[in-house]
Amino acid sequence: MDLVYLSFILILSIFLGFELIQKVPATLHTPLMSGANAISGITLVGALIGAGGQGSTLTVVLGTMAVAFATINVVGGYLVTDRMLAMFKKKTTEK
Amino acid sequence: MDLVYLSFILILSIFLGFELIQKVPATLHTPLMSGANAISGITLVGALIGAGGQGSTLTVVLGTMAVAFATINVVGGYLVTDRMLAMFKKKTTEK
Amino acid sequence: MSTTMLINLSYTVAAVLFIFGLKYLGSPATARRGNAISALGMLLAVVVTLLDQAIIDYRWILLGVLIGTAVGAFAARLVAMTAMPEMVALFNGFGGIASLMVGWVALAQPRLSSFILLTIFLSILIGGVTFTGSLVAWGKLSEKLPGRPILFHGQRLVNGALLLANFACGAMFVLHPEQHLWLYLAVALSSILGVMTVIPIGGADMPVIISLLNSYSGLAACAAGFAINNNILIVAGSLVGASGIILTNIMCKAMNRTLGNVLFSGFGAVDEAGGKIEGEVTALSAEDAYYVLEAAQSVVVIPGYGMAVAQAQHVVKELQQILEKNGCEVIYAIHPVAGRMPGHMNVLLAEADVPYDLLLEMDDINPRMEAFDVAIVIGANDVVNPAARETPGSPIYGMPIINADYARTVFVLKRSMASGFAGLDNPLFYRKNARMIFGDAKETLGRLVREFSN
Amino acid sequence: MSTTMLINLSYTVAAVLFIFGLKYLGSPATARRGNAISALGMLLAVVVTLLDQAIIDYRWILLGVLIGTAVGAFAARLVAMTAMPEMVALFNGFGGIASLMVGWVALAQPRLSSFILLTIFLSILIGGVTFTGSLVAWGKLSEKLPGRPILFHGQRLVNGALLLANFACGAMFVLHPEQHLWLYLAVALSSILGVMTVIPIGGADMPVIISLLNSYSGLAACAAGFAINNNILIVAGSLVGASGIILTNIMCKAMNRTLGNVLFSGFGAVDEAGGKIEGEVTALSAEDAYYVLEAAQSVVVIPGYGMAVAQAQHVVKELQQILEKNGCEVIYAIHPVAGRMPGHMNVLLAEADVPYDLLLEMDDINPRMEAFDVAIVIGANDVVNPAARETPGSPIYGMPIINADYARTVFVLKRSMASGFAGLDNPLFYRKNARMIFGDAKETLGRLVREFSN
Ligand SMILES: NC(=O)c1ccc[n+]([C@@H]2O[C@H](COP(=O)([O-])OP(=O)(O)OC[C@H]3O[C@@H](n4cnc5c(N)ncnc54)[C@H](OP(=O)(O)O)[C@@H]3O)[C@@H](O)[C@H]2O)c1
Ligand SMILES: NC(=O)c1ccc[n+]([C@@H]2O[C@H](COP(=O)([O-])OP(=O)(O)OC[C@H]3O[C@@H](n4cnc5c(N)ncnc54)[C@H](OP(=O)(O)O)[C@@H]3O)[C@@H](O)[C@H]2O)c1
Repeated sequence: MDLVYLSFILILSIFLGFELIQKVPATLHTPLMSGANAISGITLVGALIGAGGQGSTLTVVLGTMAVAFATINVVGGYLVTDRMLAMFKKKTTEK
Repeated sequence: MDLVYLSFILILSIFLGFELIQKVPATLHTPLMSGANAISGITLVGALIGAGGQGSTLTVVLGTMAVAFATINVVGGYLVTDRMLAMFKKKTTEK
Repeated sequence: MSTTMLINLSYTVAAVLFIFGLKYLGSPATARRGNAISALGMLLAVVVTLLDQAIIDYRWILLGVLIGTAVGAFAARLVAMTAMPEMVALFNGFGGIASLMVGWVALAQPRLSSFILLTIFLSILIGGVTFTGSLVAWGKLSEKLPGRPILFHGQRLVNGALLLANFACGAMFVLHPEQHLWLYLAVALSSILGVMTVIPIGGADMPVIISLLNSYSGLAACAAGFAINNNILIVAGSLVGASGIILTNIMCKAMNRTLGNVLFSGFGAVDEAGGKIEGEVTALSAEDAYYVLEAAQSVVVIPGYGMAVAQAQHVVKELQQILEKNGCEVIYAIHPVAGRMPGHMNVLLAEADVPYDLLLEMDDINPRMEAFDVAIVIGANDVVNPAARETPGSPIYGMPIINADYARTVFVLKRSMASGFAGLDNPLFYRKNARMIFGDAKETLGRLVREFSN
Repeated sequence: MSTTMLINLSYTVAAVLFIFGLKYLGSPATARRGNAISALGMLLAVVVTLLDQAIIDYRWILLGVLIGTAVGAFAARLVAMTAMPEMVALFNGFGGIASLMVGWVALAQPRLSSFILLTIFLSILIGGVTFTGSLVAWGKLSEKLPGRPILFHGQRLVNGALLLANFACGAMFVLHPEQHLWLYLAVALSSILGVMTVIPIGGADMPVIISLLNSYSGLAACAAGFAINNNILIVAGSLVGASGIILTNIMCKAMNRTLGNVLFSGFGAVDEAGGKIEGEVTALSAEDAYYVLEAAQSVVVIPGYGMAVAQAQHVVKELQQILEKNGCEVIYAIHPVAGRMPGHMNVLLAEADVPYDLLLEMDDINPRMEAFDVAIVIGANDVVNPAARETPGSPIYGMPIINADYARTVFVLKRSMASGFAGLDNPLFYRKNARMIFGDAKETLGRLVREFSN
């Protein structure tokens, strides 16, 4: 049954992803790319269990490396996106 | 765990529903209303198990009634929507 | 692959079909296919469910399906396009009672956790309210019940108490599922609640209620889905729930009211509609109107509820064709809540074979309104009321309207000076460029058409 | 409530935060908040995961997180806005290898069904391809590797064989999980596959590849989610997968090429670009251009890749302000694939504090182009090439462009008559109303600004 639920979740998320992303205007495509990239670092959640579990040395080493790599992706991705978006400004006081 | 999966599915579907429906133009709101209404007859799927199961007489009677009611909703809903939509025509040969 | 697996994977496919169905419903060119795809999803879901090992006897199912199909197909074939709202209400109610019964049947399951009991109660509650509420809405719309709001002293108090009683009953039901009293009480209380919430609402507000009840029936299916642990009920139910809420919201916004106001206020027709209107009303005969139309280069038709009442859509289309032959450009301007259902005008005009690309939405037409020689307002009133734009005190102030008054000449086809749905005077009728052509819209239009053929 | 329950319900909340984050990313006014909401979702997901009872030792986690945070924060702080594509590529690769490792670690789980083994293999395959592919893309973009397509005889054959080998290895891996050989082989083969698929692609096509690889990294996370039975990985991974595919598609459409063409053709710079172009090229000095601009009432600026190369965005903004002070209306026309990333120009101009409501999209500006006195094309070439509109034989025929040639006068700021990304001659330069102002865009603009201040 798990498989059934997971495939439901998969399919719904894919459709939802398409609907959401299609609405993003061209202006924001670069930040979208880097923001989505940051989200793909979610694999960090999976890595945590490997790095902190009571597995073999290999498991822990792999897990720790995975944590490090995924964290770079997450932290770097969100920060760089934020830096980009901070620059987007609307015309306000100027006129 | 079932509950967890089901709430994931619930939440994703609700969001997906909002995204999908928001795109439907005003022109189609009446057919949308009756088409969505037909979909709500999905409860028929639940009713089948009651009507065909080895439950008490009460269960079977309730189930059968539920099947009948839900089928009206489904069949009537889809047919009436189709009838409406069949009328929507684009300007083609006229010009 | 086990049967359960097969069933559930087919449910996934059915969910995808529903999603694509709704996607295709988003454009008139594909909407019909969308509906068929959604129906296919339903068929798939139903057929694979029959493979379920819990189903051992198909006779009762067959009986139910046969009755349901016969009634549903018959009703769908016979209903007049103008009776669409009450038909939807009735179907919707049937969906609600089916969910109630599915919840009830789910009580026979072996292991019942509190959570499952809660969802069973919810499907009974929401299903019951949907059922009786929809029946009342149907009665009001088809004039089997009085359309006016039924109000009495202390009504809110009674309804509040009723809601509380429902919740209390729910709590007892979850705690003592073995005592059938609570089950019966839940069914009774939810049915009463449905009636009580809808009777204080005026007939004209019914579309909002139907849309809301439509959303409820989706939620009832969702709750039943949790109760019997069925994904497809949850997915399809949520899609319907979302759809109903969005449509309700659109209608409320277009009427410039809140949902709370619709539900609880019995729509007080506002008499203090700020200030007397200046100007004079000029009436015109159909014959004189003919000369104006004959010379017009461009005409915009603005239909409203009166067109539906008069069943004038076919003759509107005739007039359009005659004008076009005469070298005049004709388009239609459709307000999102003209009529009594969202998209009401579109369905009627589609019935009369008016191509949908001639139908423009409010935002597309308003900037071009000055360019039209004649605006023909056919049984519309509130949706062209300039008070919404100009009179801050008016109850509809702020509601977006079609600016018919900006056209060079405005013909208003209605039977009298009576007000429309919102019960408000319309300053448009008093404008210098406005001409009232009194009479039933169908007749007036018929006369115009005859003038052209002479 | 058990810990697993708590964790999973928090995952639901995290999913909602991701969804809202992406929703808010849809408008410049809310995009930054959207990113923060999405980050919050990530934080929540990570923090609650730490409560998992399977985690008994936090030291290694801490180490990994510290290293990752330091490197990530450092890199994000230091990267130049123009180096954004390669930075995204690198981060993306890291996400890929992390998914590969998560898949690998998942092998240590007690019960491994064939399905789980399959998903483990998929996370290794997709993760590995993402990792090495992204590294190559990064190398090409940062010019650490040669940017030109690396092609050799029988390349497709080799790649086809490699793909087959991967699948065969996957089959063996699922059938014999106890033999570590297949695991190692899977890691090796997927890494090689990533390299081999990206090297034949030219440096300029890298943005498409990066977007595609971004989609892959989402799918890798998804596969890992199936492997360790984790919802949030599946939800977030699919969202990313969808995003990458949509962006890839947008880029391909705007370049008028298919994804297959991008992946497999090493972009043959088309020499047979139908017919010689008629007309003469008129050069202009910055000084003479000044007089024209001085008199202009309305100017549209069309930036392209050359503006990014010249880092001219700040001086563009200066010129804009001077022109505005001079009583001239200035707006920007942004082509969706101007530059080398979708939305590249928007980011650069945002960096120079140009308000985003001055930036118009192609479809909004084209109908108004005739009304502009001067169009200043700054280092753009393909996106204003009228051959796309007029020359059916041209490889970019049919690609939507900004109709700069319809403005009264067109200034083209570039260094030479060299072609742009697509390697095509541009008839615009030979038009009667076009004036070439040769030189580095930043310098030319600087000179114009100085002329004004004198
Ligand atoms: N569409 C929706 O979803 C929806 C939902 C709920 C509420 N509403 C509300 O409904 C209203 C719709 O506005 P509307 O302008 O379409 O309609 P309206 O304001 O209700 O006005 C309709 C007009 O049609 C005239 N009429 C009735 N029968 C006629 C006939 N046989 N021949 C000619 N004229 C006839 C009536 O005047 P006479 O009696 O003088 O002929 C009346 O003034 C709005 O207030 C809206 O908020 C709409
Ligand atoms: N944005 C994306 O997502 C994306 C992705 C993939 C591919 N592409 C492709 O990239 C192209 C983008 O078109 P585009 O018009 O922006 O650029 P382009 O066609 O590549 O042309 C850029 C022009 O800028 C000039 N230039 C370079 N450095 C300069 C400097 N320092 N000062 C002044 N001019 C300079 C170059 O001419 P000189 O050498 O004579 O100066 C060149 O002709 C399209 O073909 C598109 O399909 C875009």
